[in-house]
Amino acid sequence: MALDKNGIAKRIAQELQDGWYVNLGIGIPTLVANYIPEGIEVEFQSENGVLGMGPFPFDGEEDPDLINAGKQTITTRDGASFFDSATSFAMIRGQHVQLTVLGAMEVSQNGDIANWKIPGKMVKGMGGAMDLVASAENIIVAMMHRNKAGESKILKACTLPLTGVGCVKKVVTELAVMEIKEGKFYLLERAPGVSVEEIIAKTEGDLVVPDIVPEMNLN
Amino acid sequence: MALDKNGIAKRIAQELQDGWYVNLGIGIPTLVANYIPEGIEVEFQSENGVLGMGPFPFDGEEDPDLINAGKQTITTRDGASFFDSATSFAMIRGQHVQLTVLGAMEVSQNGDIANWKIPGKMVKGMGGAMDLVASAENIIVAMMHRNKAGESKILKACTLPLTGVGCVKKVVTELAVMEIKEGKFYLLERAPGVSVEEIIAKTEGDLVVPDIVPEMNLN
Amino acid sequence: MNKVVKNPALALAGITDGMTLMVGGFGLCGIPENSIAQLVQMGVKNLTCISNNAGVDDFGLGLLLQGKQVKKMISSYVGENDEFERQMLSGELEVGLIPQGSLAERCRAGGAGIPAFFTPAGYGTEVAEGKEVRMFNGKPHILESALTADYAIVKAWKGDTEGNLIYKATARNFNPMMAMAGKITIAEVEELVPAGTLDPNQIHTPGIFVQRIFKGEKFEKRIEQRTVRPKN
Amino acid sequence: MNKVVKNPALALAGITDGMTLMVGGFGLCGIPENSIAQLVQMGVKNLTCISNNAGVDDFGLGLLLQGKQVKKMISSYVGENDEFERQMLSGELEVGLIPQGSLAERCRAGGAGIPAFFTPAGYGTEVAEGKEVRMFNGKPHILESALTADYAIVKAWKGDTEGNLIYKATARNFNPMMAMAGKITIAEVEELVPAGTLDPNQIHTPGIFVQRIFKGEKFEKRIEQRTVRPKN
Repeated sequence: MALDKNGIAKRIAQELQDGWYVNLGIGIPTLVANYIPEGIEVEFQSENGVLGMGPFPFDGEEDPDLINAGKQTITTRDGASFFDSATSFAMIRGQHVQLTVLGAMEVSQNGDIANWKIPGKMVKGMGGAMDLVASAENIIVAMMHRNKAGESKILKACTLPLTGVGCVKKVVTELAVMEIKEGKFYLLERAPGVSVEEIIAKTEGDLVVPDIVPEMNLN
Repeated sequence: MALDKNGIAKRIAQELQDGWYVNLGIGIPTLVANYIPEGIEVEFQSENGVLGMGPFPFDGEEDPDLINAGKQTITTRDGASFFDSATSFAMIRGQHVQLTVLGAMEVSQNGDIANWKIPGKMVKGMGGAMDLVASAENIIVAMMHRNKAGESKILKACTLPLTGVGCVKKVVTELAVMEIKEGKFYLLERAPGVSVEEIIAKTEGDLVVPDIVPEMNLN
Repeated sequence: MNKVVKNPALALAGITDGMTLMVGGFGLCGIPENSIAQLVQMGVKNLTCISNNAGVDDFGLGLLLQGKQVKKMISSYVGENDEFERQMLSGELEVGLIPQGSLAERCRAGGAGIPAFFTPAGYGTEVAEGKEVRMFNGKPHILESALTADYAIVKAWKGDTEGNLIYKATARNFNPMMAMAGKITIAEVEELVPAGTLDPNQIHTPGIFVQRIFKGEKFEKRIEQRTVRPKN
Repeated sequence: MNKVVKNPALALAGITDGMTLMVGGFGLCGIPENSIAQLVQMGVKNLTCISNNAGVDDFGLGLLLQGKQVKKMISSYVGENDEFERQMLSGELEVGLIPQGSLAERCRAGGAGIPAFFTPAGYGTEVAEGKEVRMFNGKPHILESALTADYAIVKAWKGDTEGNLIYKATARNFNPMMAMAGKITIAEVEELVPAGTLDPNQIHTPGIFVQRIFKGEKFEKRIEQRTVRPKN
């Protein structure tokens, strides 16, 4: 059965390693923070200028001066720090952040990503996404396998204006975990109960399928 | 009579304007801080990372963590701030410092300055001087008119390796105040009792001498 | 070196039609509310505003958009703002979109006398169009130039009479770099104290970057996305 | 995310012959004394040291020079050091001199993922030899590249277990940029406190830039130029 958004987040959380600094984008990526595996410690960075984000504040304790990049009220953990936007992107551009998780409208088999602009529609801007994808060594895209029109978002080539080129390493959708290398998608895992055939059918890009594709282990 | 070092500093102090941030180099420039004219307020910046320097500390009250760019122990005034070296040179390069006063080995009539290296002798390095002279809008050189060998330091062209090109606006020596413009030295003032003839004799560079050269007023 | 001015009107004196302003803040967090209100009152027009966001319809820079005071917005993320959208789609408003990190670094560069620098952000996208590309460490980078402004308007938590500023939490954001990049920088603060009160070790923006400072009359500090956990 | 190591030996483990080290401090102010002593004890050789100064004969980086551990110094101002002079004049020691502001900015750039930037400093001098020159705002600038290091060794006043650092007064100097630019950054501190003790608003170097932290056993803090007024 295809995963829900929390399932995608849970699978991505398995990629976290002890001691990593992680930047989570808006949407599904934000949910990753809820599934940090036992026994490891990670710190969350938000590009508006905070390291060491904690959970949302209790009702009535929100501080308008303390938000994340999604403009949500947050709290901080012990050991947190605040800094300006230039320093924040120094962390990102300088590759001090070990993992970036973000959503996408399209991903191509050479690792291009499009997630900021649909021509003809209102353009809201790229925010920090272009800096994040151009800089991060390790980018995981969290998204649905197809768009609302039922078209694959896992493509030979992106059709929308790009956010970054050749940068995505891994994609986790409600159906599959795929790695991008040598200009192709490699199917690593399938969601519990989802068939390889279904994944192939819903993927437009070139997909390398090994003989055995294990199911994700989400326990 | 030629000025002493304190006289040069006193004359340069007359150039200070209320509200200016000022960087003083090592040697004669440091003395300028002792002659701030009545009724104006200036702040001294030291490129190792302090704004709002005060006088030297009282004996026994020196703090090894609080020094100026000459590595001398200092104190701070109310309203001081500390910052890192990158921010310090952001202030300098970004022209937030209104006046830089520094010493020199040679100055040429197009405003070149040499003050960091004598080929064949031990080279100690340029420190912050190259950043200061390349960045400051307003540079005053404080120095003796001639070197120890009796040769003029006010030259048609520098003979020593340059610190910066076309940057010096004004030179104050024990004999004269000179402005540099349009590729020439312009004699503005002479030290009390010093003759125009003496200044001409001791100046190698092209010197424009007006009919009347007033004496410096050092009261 | 007393930089205190009595009110927003004196603080913003000199801002005229057609000028370029930097305005601090991220979303509605850390924006100079009192100064924006004053800009509305002054009615200056044809402004170019450099600010990470454009506020919401009835708060922040949205107030300037309502009065059609802005000719061009330079931002990384806009939207959350119907009037903005209307003006942009109708062509009344020019919009320049810049990656957020490049925007921050370009402001810092403007303040630091660095006229241009290379960054990987935006390579291969429309942001890179017309810009020089160069390889460093095997990776393409684009050349970005410094940004400066006629006036930078920032908001701090505490400030002293010499213009030293301390920001609170994530209300810091773009304020420090913009303070550096303004030809004239105006700071509005929640708390204004005599010089010597703030610890020189804890100053975020040294006073050298600030020309005028005033205590804001009131701060609404509107929250854009209130997210909370229930107290149990 | 506990980054505390017990002693300098563990902190500096992994530093081997031929590596490039950044070492914080300005003169003898804010130098990582305990780490330098450990480098002497380790006897690592052929080091390239990036540090604003080279210490004095018997303190600071001068100690590494005495043991002929340094192959190359990259600094803005050297001297104050007879052994340095002897090694330099005899050709045993390579020296790269960089304008101080460019040194600071190049370290920051290295830490910030900016591979190169333009600066006016050094144009028309031997520092500019072989470097690209470009005009901006009618003024020539030269292209300078980022600096990074295998290890950066910095000294802070207070630090917490997560590597957050606070410096004191002008002992800050080059330490924050070097902390950013080290592939591995080691911080020695006077006071080491649990995470949550330091105000997140007052951190000078966020812990993300620091991989290892230890409390220095003792700090001599030698003064290079003691200048005082008489007490009356």
